[in-house]
Amino acid sequence: MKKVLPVLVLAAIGILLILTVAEMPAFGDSNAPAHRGVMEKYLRDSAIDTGAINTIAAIILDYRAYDTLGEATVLFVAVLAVTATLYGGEHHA
Amino acid sequence: MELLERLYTNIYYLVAVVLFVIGFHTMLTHKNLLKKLMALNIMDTAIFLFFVAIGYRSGGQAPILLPGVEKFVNPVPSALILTGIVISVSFTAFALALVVLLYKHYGTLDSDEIIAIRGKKHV
Amino acid sequence: MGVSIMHDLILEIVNRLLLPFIQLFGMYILIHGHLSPGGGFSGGAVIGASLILYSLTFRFAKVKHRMDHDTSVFFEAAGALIYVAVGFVGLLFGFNFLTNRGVFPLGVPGQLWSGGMILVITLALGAKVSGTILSLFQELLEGGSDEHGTP
Amino acid sequence: MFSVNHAPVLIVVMLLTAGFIVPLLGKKMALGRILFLSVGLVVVVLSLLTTFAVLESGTIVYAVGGWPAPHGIELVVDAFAAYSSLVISVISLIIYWFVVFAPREVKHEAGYYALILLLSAAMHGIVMTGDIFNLFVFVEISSLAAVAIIAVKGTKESIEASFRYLMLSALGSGGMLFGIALLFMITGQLSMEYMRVALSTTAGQYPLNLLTALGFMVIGFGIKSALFPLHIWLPDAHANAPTGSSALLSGLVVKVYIIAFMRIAYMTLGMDLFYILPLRQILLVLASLSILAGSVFAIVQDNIKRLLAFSTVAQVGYIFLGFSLLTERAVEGAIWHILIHAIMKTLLFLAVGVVIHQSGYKKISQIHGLARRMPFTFACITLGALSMVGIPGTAGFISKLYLALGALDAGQAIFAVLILASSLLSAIYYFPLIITAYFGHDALPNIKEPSLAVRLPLAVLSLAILFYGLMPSMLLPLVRQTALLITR
Repeated sequence: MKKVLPVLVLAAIGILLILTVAEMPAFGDSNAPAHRGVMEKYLRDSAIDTGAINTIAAIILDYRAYDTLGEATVLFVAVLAVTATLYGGEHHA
Repeated sequence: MELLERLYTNIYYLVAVVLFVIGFHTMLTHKNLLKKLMALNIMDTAIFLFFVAIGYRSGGQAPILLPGVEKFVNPVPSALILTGIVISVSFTAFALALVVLLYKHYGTLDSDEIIAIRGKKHV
Repeated sequence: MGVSIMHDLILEIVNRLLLPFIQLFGMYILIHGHLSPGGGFSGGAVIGASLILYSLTFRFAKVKHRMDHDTSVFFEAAGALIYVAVGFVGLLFGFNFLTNRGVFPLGVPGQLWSGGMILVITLALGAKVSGTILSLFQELLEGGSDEHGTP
Repeated sequence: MFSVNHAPVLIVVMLLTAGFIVPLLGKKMALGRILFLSVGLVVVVLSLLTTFAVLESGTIVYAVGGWPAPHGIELVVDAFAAYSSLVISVISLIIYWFVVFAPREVKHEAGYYALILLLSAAMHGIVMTGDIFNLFVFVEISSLAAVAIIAVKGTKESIEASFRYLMLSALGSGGMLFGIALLFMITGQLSMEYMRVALSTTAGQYPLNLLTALGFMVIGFGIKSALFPLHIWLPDAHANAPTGSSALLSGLVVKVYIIAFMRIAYMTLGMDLFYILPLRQILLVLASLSILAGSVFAIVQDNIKRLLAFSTVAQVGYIFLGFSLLTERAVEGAIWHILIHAIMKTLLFLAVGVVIHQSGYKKISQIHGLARRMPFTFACITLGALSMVGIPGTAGFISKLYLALGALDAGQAIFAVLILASSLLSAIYYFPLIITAYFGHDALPNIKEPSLAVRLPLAVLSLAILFYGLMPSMLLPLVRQTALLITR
């Protein structure tokens, strides 16, 4: 039982995912739904809007700078967590 | 046959999915906590690969707006995955710290042995 | 940690030669983040890696060279606080939080001095990320031993 | 210059800033404590301002960085967000107070405060954002910080529990990110509102894609909010955390993920899609199983904190049940339950933590006659337990009544029966705790009540239970508006 269950779960997930992959928009298709949304403005206006010609930098540090603040916070939390658990526990008190 | 053709067109997505399942399999079947952690990283990488692959447009170039380049790939997934990678790194770092402490306390990294030492049944 | 590693002449000499270039490259990635692939996180990671290399080679020889704990927390927090402060500048000028256009001079796209707050944030993130990587590495390396006292 | 529109972003940013500053203070911890409490207070004021503004003039939409929705990140503070933010800020202020004045359980004090502040910031960020990827980022902050505030206790058990929590949580995050990737693939949008618009045209084209995305999302949020088969991490994690962390995790963090899930549901999917997909039936089944399993497992527990943790699993089931029944009164019941369970569970965890600290007893079988030594604390525990059972006159009665009426509205009386049955079950597991404490006679004489400063938060929470039990009308307009958002 302990051996069979993971295999069954994995098989179910695998089959579902493969069927999903078959249904997805074709890889590299320039008109796929993913490229019909927000992308166009970023590529067209980012240099004028933000002054950066690297569109990715413009997105992460200007259009979506709030996300990157969160990202910096995650790093901060990680360091705090590591410090507090490694040096703050009762195990060497 | 048509299914296989479609899968072949989306081979990059397929590879990402297979990688994901491999990671999940390792996660479920291995007892060593470090291996579980690696499995987690494999799964994360699979998702990143998948997400970045979404952004590809055939013939597109890196989205740096230099003169003379007409077609770019979609910059959004790359930007998001940059965030995702940092998050994954943070998780891994903290998990490694916990692994170090677990080894200190229990003297083993085998999840079964840890549960046996702790001697509590799980409901 | 009772481990002691011998002085390795080759490692030390090669490191001395390589480190300046690695750090220079890291700085380049950092400062050109808005012009070419790169930015705060990748540049910070390269600089952080160079610091790790340094501490791996020289750590056991000169323990005092490790970054002391308060310093790394300071770098961390300073990077994040600069980020928040940049956000508040927008608020002070009557715009929304983290506004770039209209608050900071954007410069001519494609030149080094362009991008307004993007450049500032990139530098702050670079300092933060390199500090983070180094301090994570050192903390995991020492694994909670009491070597340098409790913070 | 200051407009109330800035209040939502200020809530998050002030908590973040305080979280960055506190570890810098180093030895000057008195300053750190003052900062910790005062930021909590300021955030309560700001969220009150936000709430009044939302009640008066409707949803506040705030474009961070000045970039409106599809391209930038927008905070969409509707009634639900304002309500959640108010609940989070008030309850967490009470917990801050407790953490500062209760005996210290954590050695790295500054780090602990900073982690709690960052966790609160993330919770506010989650409930207010209108952007799905931004939501993911804040969920990650809160997951990491939630694990960290368990692990800081440093005992063997807490490290083990937090490692398991971290792995499962990371798995859930992976699921969420995969879901977001699939949604982005078929919409090309990240803003939740725009995603819904895009989905209305592309959903029919890629049904399996959407279904897989939702499946992964449900698994991700299910793990994080301890929905039945995915709850395995919760009892150990919540039972082995420091007292303040247990209260914060059980009272707020678990619920924040449910709120996030519901916001994704009504903002991204639109409730029509919610009806078409089998999602609703699945959630109903899982929620019912959560209620039953949580209650049944709680009965066999002897460790008090584990008992409370299992009861949280059952209560999460109530909230999911209310949301997936989708009648107006059921949804109102679920929204009430978010607040009321936060009050009750925070009270119980804090009071039990006080008992454990003062007496050293962790098990029900050990606390014979303890109520005579600690009458005040046990009065609070009794009130909390009565409210958990749902005795009329306590707050717990209100939310259960709404849920049961909602189930009848939906024409599914079986769920009303389920709620009644689980109330009986919770009587079975809460009453031994009270009865053992009041009867029996071998309590040690040197056990004392805690200091006044520690008793204050318990008193405030107890009063809140009575207050909402007798006069549930204060937050009613907000709850109504929220329910309309979801059921429209």
